[in-house]
Amino acid sequence: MAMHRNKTMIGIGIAVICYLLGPFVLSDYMLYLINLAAIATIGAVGLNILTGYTGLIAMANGAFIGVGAYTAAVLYTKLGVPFLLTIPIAGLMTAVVGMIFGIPALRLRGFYLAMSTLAAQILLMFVFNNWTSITSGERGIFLSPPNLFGISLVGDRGFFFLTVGIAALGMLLSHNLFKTDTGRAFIAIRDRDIAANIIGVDIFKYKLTSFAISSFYAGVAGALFGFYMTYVSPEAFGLNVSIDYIAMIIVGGLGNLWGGLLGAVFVVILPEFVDKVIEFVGQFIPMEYTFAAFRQLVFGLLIIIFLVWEPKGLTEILRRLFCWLKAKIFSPRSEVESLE
Amino acid sequence: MIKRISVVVMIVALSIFVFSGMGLAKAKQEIPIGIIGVFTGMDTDVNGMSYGTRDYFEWYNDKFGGIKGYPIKCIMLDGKNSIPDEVKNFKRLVSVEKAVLINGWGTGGTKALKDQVNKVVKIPYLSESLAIEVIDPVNCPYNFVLGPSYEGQIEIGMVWAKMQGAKTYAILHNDIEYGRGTTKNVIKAGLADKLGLEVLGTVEYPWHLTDCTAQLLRIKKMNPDYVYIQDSATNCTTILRDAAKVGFPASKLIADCWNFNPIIPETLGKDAEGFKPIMLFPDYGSDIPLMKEILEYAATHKIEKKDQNYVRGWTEGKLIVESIKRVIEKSNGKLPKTAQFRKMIRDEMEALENFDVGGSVPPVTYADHQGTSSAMIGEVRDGKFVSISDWIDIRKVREELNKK
Amino acid sequence: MSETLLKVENIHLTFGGLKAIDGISLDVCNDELVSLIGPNGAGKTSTINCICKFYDIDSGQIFFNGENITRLKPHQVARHRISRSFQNLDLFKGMTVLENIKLGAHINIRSGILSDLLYYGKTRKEERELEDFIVEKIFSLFGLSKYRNKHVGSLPYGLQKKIDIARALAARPKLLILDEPVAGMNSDETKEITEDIQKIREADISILLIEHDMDLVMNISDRIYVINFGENIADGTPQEVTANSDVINIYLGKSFEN
Amino acid sequence: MFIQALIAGIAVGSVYALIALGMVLIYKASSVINFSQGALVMIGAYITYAVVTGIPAPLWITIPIAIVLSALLGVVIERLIFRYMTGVDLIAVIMVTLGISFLLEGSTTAIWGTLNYSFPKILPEMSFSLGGIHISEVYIWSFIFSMVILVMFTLFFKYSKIGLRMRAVADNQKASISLGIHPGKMISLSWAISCVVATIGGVMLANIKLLNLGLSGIGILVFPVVILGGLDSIIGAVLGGFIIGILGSLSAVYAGGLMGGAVDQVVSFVILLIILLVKPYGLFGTKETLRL
Repeated sequence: MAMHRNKTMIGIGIAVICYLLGPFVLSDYMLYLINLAAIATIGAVGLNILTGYTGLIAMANGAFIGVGAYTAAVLYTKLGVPFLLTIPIAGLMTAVVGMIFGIPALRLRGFYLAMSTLAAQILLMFVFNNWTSITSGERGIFLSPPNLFGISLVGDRGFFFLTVGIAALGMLLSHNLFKTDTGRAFIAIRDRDIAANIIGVDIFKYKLTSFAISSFYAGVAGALFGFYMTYVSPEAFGLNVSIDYIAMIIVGGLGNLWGGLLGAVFVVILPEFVDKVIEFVGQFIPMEYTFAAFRQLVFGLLIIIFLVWEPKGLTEILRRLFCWLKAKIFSPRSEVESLE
Repeated sequence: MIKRISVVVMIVALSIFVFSGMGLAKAKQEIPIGIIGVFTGMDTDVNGMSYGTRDYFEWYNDKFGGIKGYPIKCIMLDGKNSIPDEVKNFKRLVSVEKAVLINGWGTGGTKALKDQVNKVVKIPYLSESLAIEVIDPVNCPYNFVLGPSYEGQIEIGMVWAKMQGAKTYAILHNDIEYGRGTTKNVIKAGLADKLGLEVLGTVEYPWHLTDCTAQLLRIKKMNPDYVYIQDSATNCTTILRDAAKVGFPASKLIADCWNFNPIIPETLGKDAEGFKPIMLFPDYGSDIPLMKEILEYAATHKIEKKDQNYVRGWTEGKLIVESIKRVIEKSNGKLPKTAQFRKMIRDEMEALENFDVGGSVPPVTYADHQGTSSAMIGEVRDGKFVSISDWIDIRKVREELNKK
Repeated sequence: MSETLLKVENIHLTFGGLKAIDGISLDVCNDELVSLIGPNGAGKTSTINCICKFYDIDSGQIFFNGENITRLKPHQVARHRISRSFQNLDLFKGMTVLENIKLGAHINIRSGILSDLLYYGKTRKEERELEDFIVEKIFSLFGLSKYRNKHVGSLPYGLQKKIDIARALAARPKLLILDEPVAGMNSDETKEITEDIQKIREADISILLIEHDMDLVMNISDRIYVINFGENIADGTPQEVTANSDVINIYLGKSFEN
Repeated sequence: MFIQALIAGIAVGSVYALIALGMVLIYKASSVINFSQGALVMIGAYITYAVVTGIPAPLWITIPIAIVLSALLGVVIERLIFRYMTGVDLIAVIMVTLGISFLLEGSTTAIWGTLNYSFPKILPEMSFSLGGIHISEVYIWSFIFSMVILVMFTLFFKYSKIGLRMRAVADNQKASISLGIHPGKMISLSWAISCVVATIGGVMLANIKLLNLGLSGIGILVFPVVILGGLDSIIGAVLGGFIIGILGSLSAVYAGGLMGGAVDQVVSFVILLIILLVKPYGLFGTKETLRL
C-alpha cells in the first residue's frame, strides 16, 4: 500500500516536472499540438461523462464547444470581461444551453436522443451563422491575445500552462465525480435506467445534470479554443467536430477517465503521424498529394478495427500492453495475473 | 494475439513518428518557403495555384540553380481549408521549417492568422483567398493577395453590366462568409448607386446545395438584367442547371473567378452557353510570354492542373522569387537571418512597381498589397471560354466615380 | 394488530384491452411478512410493479403510511422507503458489488453535485459513513465482503440474487418487496436466503414476498394473499389459506397435500 | 409560384426518398442505424462513373456491372465488419458506420482524387414542363425509381419467401435461427440491396450536382426523412422524403426572404425535433417497448 502510494507520488512528481519544463524544451509546433490535444481532452472528458458513463449519445459537442467559444468571445470583446472570468462563464452558459437541448431526454432514449442532439448541432450552427448582431455570422470574431497576470498569453508557451492545467483539473473533477453517488446514478442510468428509477434515481434530473456537466466542459474547451485561435467563426464547430469527439471517446475508451485523454491525443496526433509517414516514404517514392487521403482512410480503418477488435479502446490496449511487457520482463507468474 | 500484434504495430508506428519528427531538421543555405494548399475536402478543384507556385520554384531551381545560387526549398502542406489545420501548418512552417514566406490559402485561416502574421511572427503571407479584411497595408503589413477582392469582382461585374446598358442587378450567394460577407460589403460600399445601377436584391442559399430552384424562382420574380453568383464551380453548376429548369437564361448570369472552370461547360452543355465568369488570369495555353516558361517546364514534368489557377500560381511564384532576389541583392549575396529575411522580403514585395509578370496580369504594383485590381469578363461560347472584355481596373473606376 | 403500512385498494391495470389486474386489494402491516401467491400470470409481479409505479394503474388507490402514493413517480415512491428486489436480475453490470449496494442507498444521500465534483466535505463524510454502514450491516448479513470490488457481471446467479436483495436493503426501507427471491436456486441457497429473510425481519422491516416455493411461503409468512386472473381469491394465515377450497382448486392440492 | 415550389419539392423529395429507403432497409433487417448511407451513395456514383466511362461497352452491359459491384460492396461491409458487431451497444454501431464513411471517402479520394467530374448522361432524355417549370429527366427518373423501389420492397417483404425470412431475422435472430434461417445471409443480402439503392440515389444526385466527395453530405440530410417516416417503415421513408422535400422548398421560397439564412435545411431539422418530441417513432414507425 505504502509502496503503491510512493509510486503514485513519483508519478505525480514526474508529471509536474514535465508540466513546468515542457514549454521550454518543445518547439512551438509541438506545443501547438499539445495545446490542441489538451483542449480536446477537456471536451472529450466532458463528452465521456455524458456518453460514456451516462449512456446518452450526443452529436452536438462541436456546437456546444462553439457556444462556449462565442460566449467567451462576446464577453471579452463586447463587454470587456476579464479573460480568466470569461472561461467559467462560458462553461455555465454552455451548461444551460446543453440542459435545454437535453430536455428531449425526458422522453427519448438511444438513437432518438442522438437524433435530437444532431438537430441541436444543426440549429446551433444556424444560430452561429445567422445571429449576426452577436456572432457577426460567418465573418467571425477576432480576439486580441489575452493577458494573464500581466503576461500576454500570445503564442503557445503561455497557453500550454493554461490548457494542460485546466485539462488536468477537469480530469480530476471527473475522477472525483465517479467516486460519489451522482456518478453511480449516471452509470446506473446507462446500465439499466428502469431499475435505477425504481431504486429512487430521478432519471430526468440526472440526465439533465449529465448534460449540464458535459456541456460545461465543452464550454470551457470552447473558450480556450477561441482565445488560442484568436478567431472564432462557425466553420470550426461543425458536425465533423462533434463526430471527431465521439471518435475520441470511443477510441480512447467509453466510460473510462483516461479514455478522454488518450482518445483526444490520438485523434490530434494521428493526422500528424500519417503525414510524417507519408513524407518519410515520399522521400524514396514520389507521392501524389491525393495521398493526403490516407489520413482519413487510416482514421476510418482504425475506428473500425477498434470497435471490432477492442471495443474497450486504447486504455484497455495500453493496460494489456503494460501487463504483457511486465510478463515478458519479469516472471511468467505476473502474466497469469495480467490476463485474468 | 491479434490484439498484441496491433499493440506492437502501434509502438513501432509511434517510434517512427518521433524519429521522423527528428528527421525534419532544416537544411542550411536553402530558402525555405511554405505553401499551404488544399488537397482534401472542398475547393480542391482550384488547387492548381498551389501546384503552379511549387512548379515555378522547381523550374527556377533547375534553370538558375536557385535564387543567386541559393536553391528554394518548397514545403507544401495540406490545410484542408479548415482553420485549425491551416494554423497548424502555419506553426510548423514557422517554427520547424523556418520558412521565410508563406503562400497561404483559405479565408478563415488567413483571418485567424492575422495577428500571428502581422504582430507575432511577422512573416510575409501571400494568401490565395481574396478576403478584403486583410487587404490593408497599414494594419496588415505582412498580408498580400493577388488580384481584385471578391467585392471588387462583383463590382467589376456591375461595371461591365452598366457598359452593356443594364439597369438592374441582383446577387445570388451562399450562406458562408465567402458568399454572404462579400455581398454585404458590396451593398455597403454602394458602388451600384454611383454607377446608376439598381440592385433588386440578394438571395441566399445553403453552402451544401442540392437544389436551387426555390431561390431562382425568387430571382426570376425580380427579373434583373444581370445576376451575379458569388460562389465557386460546384454550387454554380447546380445553379446553372436549375436556372435552365426555371427558364432563366445563363447569359444573364455572371460569377466570380472560380467559375472560370472547364467543368462547367463540360457538365452542362447548352445550359451553360452564355454564362459569364470573371477572368483574373488567362487560361492555360493562351498566348502570353509567361506561358512559354510553363510549356518549357511541362516538356519535362507532369502538370497537375492545366487551368488558369495554375497560371495564377506560376505568377505568384514569379512575384515571390523576384522579391527574394532583390533582398539577396540588397544584402550583397548573403542570406539574412530568418526574422530579418522575412521583413526584407515583405518590404521588397511592397516595393514592387509595374513589375511585368509576362502577361498573365497587368504589370504588378504591390503598394496596395493587392498587386492588380483588374479582371476581364469571360463567356461560354459553344463549350469554350472566351474573354469578351478588356481588363477592367476596378480601383481606377472607383477613383473616377469618387472624383464626381 | 399494529397499524397498516401499505394499503392497496381495488387496483385495475389493463394492457391494450387485456385485463392484467382486475381489482386487487391487499395490505401489509408494520413488522409483518405478507406473501402474495398465485399461479403464473396471475398478476403477482404486475401488482408490485403497480406499487412501484412502473405501471400506472387505471383505477384504485395505493396508500403508504396513510399517504396516498397512487400518482407518484417511481423514484418518489422509493423515497417513501419502499424498496424491492427484481425477479430477473437488474443489477448494474458496469459497477462493482459495493457500488451497486451503495447506489441502493441513493435516497439517503444528501450531498450535491458541486461537492461531489470536488469530493470534499459533506460528500466525503457521507461516502465514508455509507461504506461503514454497508460493510457492518449488509456485507456481514449476506457475507459479501470478499466480493466487494468484483464486477457483478462476473458473479454466480445465487450471489447476484443476494446482491439484489442487499441493494434493496441499503435504502433502509420500511417495506421490502421481494420478487421470487429463491427462484432458480438449489435447496442450500434457498435455505440461506430464508435465513437472511428471517434476519431482515428482526430489523423490523415489513416484507411483501412473492414466491412459488410453497414450503418457504408457508414457513415464514404471517399472512398470505392468493390471487388468480388478477383478482383476489383468498387471504389469511397460512393455515386458513391451505384450508381454502378455491386455493386448493387452483393449485390442485399440489405442494401442501402431504 | 406555390405550384412551382411544390413541384421542385417533390423532385428533391424523391431523391431523399431513394436514399432514405436504403437506410430503412438496413435498419429493418439488422436494426443498424447507418450513418454511412451518404458515403455509400457517393461511392456508388463513383463506381458507376468508373464502370460507364471505363468499360467500352453499351449501357445495358455496364449498368448491371455497376449494380453488381455496389451489391458486392454491401456484402463485403457486412461480412468484414457487422458479422463481428452483434450485441454491441448503439454508439459502437453508429461509430462503426461513421468509420466506414471515413474509410469510403478516404479511398475515393485516394482512387479518384478530389476533382469534380461531370457525370455521363446515362438517363434516357425525357423532360417536360409542368406549371411553368421545366423538370429535367433526373427528377422524373428519381421519382419513378423511388416509386418502383417502394412497390418492390413492399411486395418483397409481404409475399416473397426471402422477404419474410428477413423480417423474421429482424424480429428475433435466435428464433429465426431455430427456424433454420441463416441471419448472416439475410443481413448481407439487405446490405447488398441497400447499397444498390444507394447507388441509384448516387447516380441521380451526381446528375443533379457534379460528381464529387460532397455527395456524401446527403447522408445527414436524410435523417429528418427517416425519423419523420419512421425508422422501419418503407412507405414512411418515401412519404417522409416528399414531405421534407416540399416543406424545404416552400420554406426556402417563403421564409427564405424573411430570415436571411438558408432556412430549408434547418427547417427539416426543426421538423425532426418536433417529431421527436411529439411522436418519436414517426408517422409509421413501430414503438419500442420497455420491460422489467
